Amino acid sequence: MRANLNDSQQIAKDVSQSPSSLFILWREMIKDKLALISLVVLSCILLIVYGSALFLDQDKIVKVDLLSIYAPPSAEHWLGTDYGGRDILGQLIIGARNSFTIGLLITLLTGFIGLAIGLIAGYYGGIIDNVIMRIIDFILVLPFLMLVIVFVAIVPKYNVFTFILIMSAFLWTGKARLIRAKTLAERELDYVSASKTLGTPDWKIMIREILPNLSSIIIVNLTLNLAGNIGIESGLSYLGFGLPESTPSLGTLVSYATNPDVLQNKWWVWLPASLLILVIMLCINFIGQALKRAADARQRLG
Amino acid sequence: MEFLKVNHLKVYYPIRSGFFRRVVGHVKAVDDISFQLNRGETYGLVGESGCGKTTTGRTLIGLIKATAGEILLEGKDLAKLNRRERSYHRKDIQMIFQDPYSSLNPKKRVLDIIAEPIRNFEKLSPQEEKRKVQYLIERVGLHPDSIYKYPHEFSGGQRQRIGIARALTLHPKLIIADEPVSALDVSVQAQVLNFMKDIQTEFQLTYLFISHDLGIIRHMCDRIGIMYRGQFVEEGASQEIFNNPQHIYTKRLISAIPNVDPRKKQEQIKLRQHVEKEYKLSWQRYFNAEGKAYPLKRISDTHSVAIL
Amino acid sequence: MSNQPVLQIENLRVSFRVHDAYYAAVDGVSLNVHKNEVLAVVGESGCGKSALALSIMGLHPPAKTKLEGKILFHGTDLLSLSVHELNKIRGKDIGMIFQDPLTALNPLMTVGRQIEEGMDFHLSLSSLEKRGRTIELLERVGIPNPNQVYHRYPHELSGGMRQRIVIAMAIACHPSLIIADEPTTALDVTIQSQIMDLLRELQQQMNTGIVLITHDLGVVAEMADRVAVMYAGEIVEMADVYTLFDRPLHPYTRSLLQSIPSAQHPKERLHVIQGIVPPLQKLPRTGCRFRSRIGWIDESEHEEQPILREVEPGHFVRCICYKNFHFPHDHIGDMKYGIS
Amino acid sequence: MLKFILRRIMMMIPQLLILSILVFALAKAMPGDALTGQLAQSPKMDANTLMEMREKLGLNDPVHIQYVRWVKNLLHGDLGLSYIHQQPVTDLLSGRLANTLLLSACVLLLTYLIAIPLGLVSGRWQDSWADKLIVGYSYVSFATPLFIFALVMLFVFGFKLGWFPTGGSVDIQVEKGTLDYYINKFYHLLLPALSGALIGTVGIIQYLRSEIIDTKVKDFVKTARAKGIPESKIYSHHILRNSFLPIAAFLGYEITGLIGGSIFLESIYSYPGLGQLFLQSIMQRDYSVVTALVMISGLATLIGTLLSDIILSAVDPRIRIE
Repeated sequence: MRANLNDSQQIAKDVSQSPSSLFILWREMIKDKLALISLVVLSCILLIVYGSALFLDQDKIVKVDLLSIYAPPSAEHWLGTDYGGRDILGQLIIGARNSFTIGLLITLLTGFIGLAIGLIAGYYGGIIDNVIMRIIDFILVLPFLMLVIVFVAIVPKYNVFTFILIMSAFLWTGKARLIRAKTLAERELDYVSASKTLGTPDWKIMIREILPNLSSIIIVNLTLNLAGNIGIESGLSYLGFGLPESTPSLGTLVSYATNPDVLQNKWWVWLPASLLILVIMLCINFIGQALKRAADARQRLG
Repeated sequence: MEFLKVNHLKVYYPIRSGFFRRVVGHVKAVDDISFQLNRGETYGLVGESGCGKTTTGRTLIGLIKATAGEILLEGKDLAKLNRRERSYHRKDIQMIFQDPYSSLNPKKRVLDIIAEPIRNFEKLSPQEEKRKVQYLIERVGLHPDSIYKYPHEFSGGQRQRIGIARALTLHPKLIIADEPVSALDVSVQAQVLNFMKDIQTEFQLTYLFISHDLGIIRHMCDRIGIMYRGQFVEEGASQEIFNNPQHIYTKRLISAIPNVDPRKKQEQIKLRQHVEKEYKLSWQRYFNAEGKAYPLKRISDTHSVAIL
Repeated sequence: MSNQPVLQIENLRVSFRVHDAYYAAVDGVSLNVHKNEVLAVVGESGCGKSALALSIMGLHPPAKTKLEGKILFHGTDLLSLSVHELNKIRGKDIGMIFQDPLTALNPLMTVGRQIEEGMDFHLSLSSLEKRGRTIELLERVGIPNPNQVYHRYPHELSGGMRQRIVIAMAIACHPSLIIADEPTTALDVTIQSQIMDLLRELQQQMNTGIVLITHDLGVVAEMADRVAVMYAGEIVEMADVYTLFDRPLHPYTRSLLQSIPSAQHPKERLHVIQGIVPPLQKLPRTGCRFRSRIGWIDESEHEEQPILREVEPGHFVRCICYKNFHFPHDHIGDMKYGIS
Repeated sequence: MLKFILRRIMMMIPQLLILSILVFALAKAMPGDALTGQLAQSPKMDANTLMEMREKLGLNDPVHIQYVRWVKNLLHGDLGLSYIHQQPVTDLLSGRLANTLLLSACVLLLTYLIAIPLGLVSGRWQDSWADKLIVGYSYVSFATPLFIFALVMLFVFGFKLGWFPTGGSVDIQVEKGTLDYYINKFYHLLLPALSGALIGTVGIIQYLRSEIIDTKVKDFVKTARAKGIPESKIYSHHILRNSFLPIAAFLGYEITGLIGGSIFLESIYSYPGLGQLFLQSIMQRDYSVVTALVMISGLATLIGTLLSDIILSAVDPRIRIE
C-alpha cells in the first residue's frame, strides 16, 4: 500500500523537473556535442539548399544538354553532369529540397493522424480502442513497400500529393500505436480522474491534460520519423516509384547507379546524392537520439 | 432526510473466457451494498485490497459506471440525471486522491490546477479567479505566491493539500477521500489528517473516508462500514466496531493491527490465535457456501452485522 | 546475548553519486545484531534505512556507490570481500526478504526452481534432495499443497503466498542472519500479521538474528527486541524495545510516536512534525540534524558535534537537545501545516 | 497451449479475409486483365473472340463471384497466368521463391548472429568503450538507408576491390548439384545478405540493450544476487530470458522488413528473386504476378506474427493463462 521510496529514487525525485518539456529537451540536447554539431550542420545544409533553390531555375536544370553528357566535375558543372548532360549540383539542391519538404510533410501529416487516433483509442479504450487497434495491427502486417509501389503504379493522375497521401495512409499506424500506449498509461493516473470529477469535458482532458505530458515523446518520435521518411521517399524514388519524374529527388540521382558503368566509373553522378542523404539522415538521427536520451532521463527522474 | 443514500449498488465486470471470449461470469467488485451518510459526519469504508472500497468511492463520484443500484444525493438519483444535471451535481461531490504525485498534472501550474473547476463551472475574470485561488491556497497553509509554481516544487504533504484545495473550489458537500494519506510518511499523515478535520467544520463537509488502515479510520471516523469481497460484513459506530466487533472478519481485521505497546505483544498474539481458531470453527456462521457474506442484520440502532 | 554478535557495523557511510559528487545516505552508523535477536531499524522514507540494508548484502551498484567503514559478519569484513567471496556468504549465511514479493520473484521461473537456485551454489545436494528440501521449506513457511505450488509461477499465487516464497528463499540455506526490508509493507493487515507470526516462529526455531527495516511503529513494537531510530542517515536513538516505547528520549522519536493515531485516545489531535525530511543533497551535515524541525527549541540546547551517548545501560541518544525538549503548547506548527 | 495457438490461428482468419479482399480489389483496380497480355501478342484477335474469351474466363461475372473463384483457385495453389510470360504464375515463382527464401533466411540469420552478441555486450557492460562503439554503430546504421548502403557495399567490395560477384545468384558455368555449386551460390549470397543484416541489426541491438539495462535493476535480479548466485548465472538464468521477450515479439515485423529489404537488395545485386520479379512485373504491367506476390508477402507476414506470438507464449508463462 505504502510506497516507500528508496534512497536513490528519493534523489531522483528531488532533481528538479521543469514543466516545459520543449525547453528541457532543448537544454539537454545542446549539452550533447554530437547533437549540437548535427544541428549546426543540418541548419547549414537546409539554409544552403532552400536558399539557393530560390535562385535556381528548375526548368533549366532538367533541360537535356546533349553536348555535355556525363561530364566530370569542372568549373562550369561543379559536380559534373548526368546522362542527359544535366547539372548534378543543381539537381542535388532541388532534389534535397524536395526530399526534405516531402519527408517533413509526411511526418506532420502522419503525426497529426497518429496523434488524433492514438489519443482517442487510448483515452476511450473499450470497443473504440479494440476496433482501432485491430485496424492498426492489420495495416502493420501488410507488406508496406510492395503496396506503396502498387498504389504508385496504378493511381491515376499521380503527383506529389498523391504520393504523400499514399505514404501517410500506411505510416500513421506506428505513431498511433505509440500515442495510444502512452495515453493508456496516462489515463490511469489520478490527475485524469481528478479532471473528470471536476467536470472537465473529455476533449479538453485529452488536449489540455494528457497531450502536454506526451509532448517530449511526440517530439522525439517525429524527429526520428522525419529521417525515416526521407529515407523511404528517396528509396522509393531510387526504385522509380517515388516522386513523379517532373520532381527530382535525391533518390533519382542515386538510381542512375543501377547502370553498372555509372556505379563503377561515374561516381559524381550518384555519390554526392548518397552522401547528402546519409549526412541529412545522420544529423536528424543524432538530434533525435539526443532528444530521446534527454526524454528518457527525464522520465526516469520524473 | 439522509444526505447520501446508496441502495443495492452493484458494479460487475464481465469475465470472458473460452474460444469465443464469451462472458462466462462476472467479477463482482461491488456486490449489492446499501448504506447511508448523514450530513457532516465522517463515514469510514474499510477493507483489504480488492474488497471493493475504492470501486465504491469511484462509482459514487461517477468515474466508474454502476451496473445496478441507486445513488441518492439529497434525494436525487445521480444515475438517473441527464448530462447537464449530472455535471451540475458533480460540484457537490469531490474527491481526494491517494497519490499526491500522480493526482496533480506535472505540466500545469498550481494556479491552473486549482482554477480548473472554476473555469468549467464559473465565468470569472482572471483577477477574480486568481484572488479565489490565492484565498484557497492560503487556506490550505501554502504561500499565496506558490500559485505560480509547478507541483514538483512541493513535498508530498503539500501536494496533497493542493489536491484538497482543488476539491474545495466548488464548495462541495461531500468529499470522497480515497486513501488520502497512505502514500505519505507518518509525520506528514498527521499533518493532512489534522487539516482534513479542520476544514470539515469550516466548510461543513461530509466525508466518505476510504482506507485500509484501521488506526487512521478509528481516528477519523464516526461510523464505519467493513467491506469484504464486494459486500458489507459489518457496519456501526466507530466505538461499537472497535470495542464490540461481531463479525469474524472484523475481529480478524482488528486483531491483526499491530499494537504500538510492546508489552501487549503476547496478549495480541494470543488474541489473534483465538480469533483464528474461532474463524476456522465457525466459518459457516458467517459465510455461505460460496464464501460470500450474508445480508446485514441489525443488532442495535446503529450496529448491523452480516450473520445468519 | 553475551556472545559474539553475528553482525557488527562500525561507522558505516554509504554515499551515492549524484552528478559528480557523493552524498552520504547512511552517515556513520554503528550497530550490533546478536544471535536470536531482532533489531528493528525504523525511520521515514529518505532516512537511509533501506540503503543500510542493501549495503549489508552488497546490493548497491558499485559504480554509483561509495561504502566506507566496516560491516563485520562473524568477524569478517564484508566490505573487504570480492564479489566472488561475498557470493559464498550471501544467500547461505545471510538471507534477504524484500518489500514487494511480486517484483522480487522472477516471473518466468517456477517458484520451486527459484528456491532451489540458491542451494545449487551453496550446498552440494542431489537434485532429488534439493527438491525434497524445497518442498519441506514450502511446508515450513505455511504453504498448502507444496507439491503443486513447487511447479507454479509467481503470478499464479496471491501476495501473501508470494511473500512466503520469498521467505522460503531467504531461509533455504539456514542463514544465521536475515535482512528483512519492509517485509510486510506491501501486504494487507491480516496477511501482515500472518507473516509477522511466521517470521517470529522461524526465528525462534533457527536462532537467527534479524535486521528488520520498517517505517511502521506497530510492527516494531510487535517484532523487535531492540530498536534503532534513524533520521537523516544517522541513528538518533537506540534502545531495547520496552525502553524505547516507555521512555523515548530523542525529540524525533517522541514526535514520531505522537504523530500516529493512538488506540487509547482515538480522536485526539495529532502532533505534526514541522518542515520536511530534507532531500539527500541538502541534508544538514553538521550539528543536530533534527534541529530545523524543532525550531521552537533554542539553538543553544543542541550540541555542536552531537554523538550517540549511552544515557542508561543499553539506551543511546544523539545530541543533548532531548534534555529540555518539550512539544509546542499551541499548535503553531500544526496551523501552518509546515510551510517550508 | 494448444488452445492458445488455435485461438491465435482463428484470429488470423478475418485478417486473411481482409487481406485477400484488399489484394483482389487491387487486382481489379489494375488496368488490364488476363487477356490484355494475349491481345498484345496476337493483335489480330477480333472483338468478338475477345468477348467470348472473356465470357469463358468468367471475367463478365459479378465481382463477388469472381472473388470467390479467385479465392478457390488460390486455395488450390493456382495463382493465375502471367500476361507477359504466358505461363502460370506458380511456375514463374518456383525458382525465384527458393532464391528469395534463401536470401531472407541468410539475412535473418546474420542479423541475429550479429545483433544478439552486440546487444548483450552493450547492455551488460553499459557505458564501457565497447558499448559506446556498438551504440555508435547502431546510430549510424539506423540512419543509413538500405539502398545506399547496399550500393556502396557493391561499389567497394564488388567493383573496386572485386572480392565478391556483382550480380546473379550463381555463375552459369558451375554444374548444378555439385559442392562447387553450393559454395558458388553462397558466395553470391554473402554480400547482399551482409548488406541487409548490417543495416537490419539496429532495432534488435537497441531493444536488447535497453531491455537488459531495464531488467538488470529489477527487484528479482536483486533477489538473485542476494541468493549469492554468480554474476554469469544471473545473466543466463534471470536477465537474458526476460530480455529476449521483446525480440521474439519482433519476428513478425522483422518479416515485413525482409520483404521490403529483398526488393532493394535483389534490385541492386541483380539477384533473381521475388523482389526483382515484383519490380519487373510492375514495370511490365504484368499484374497477375504482382497480385500473387502481394498476396504471398501478406501471408508471410501473417505467419511471422503468428510464429512470434507462439514463441512468446512458449517463453512467457503469463501469456499462457486465459
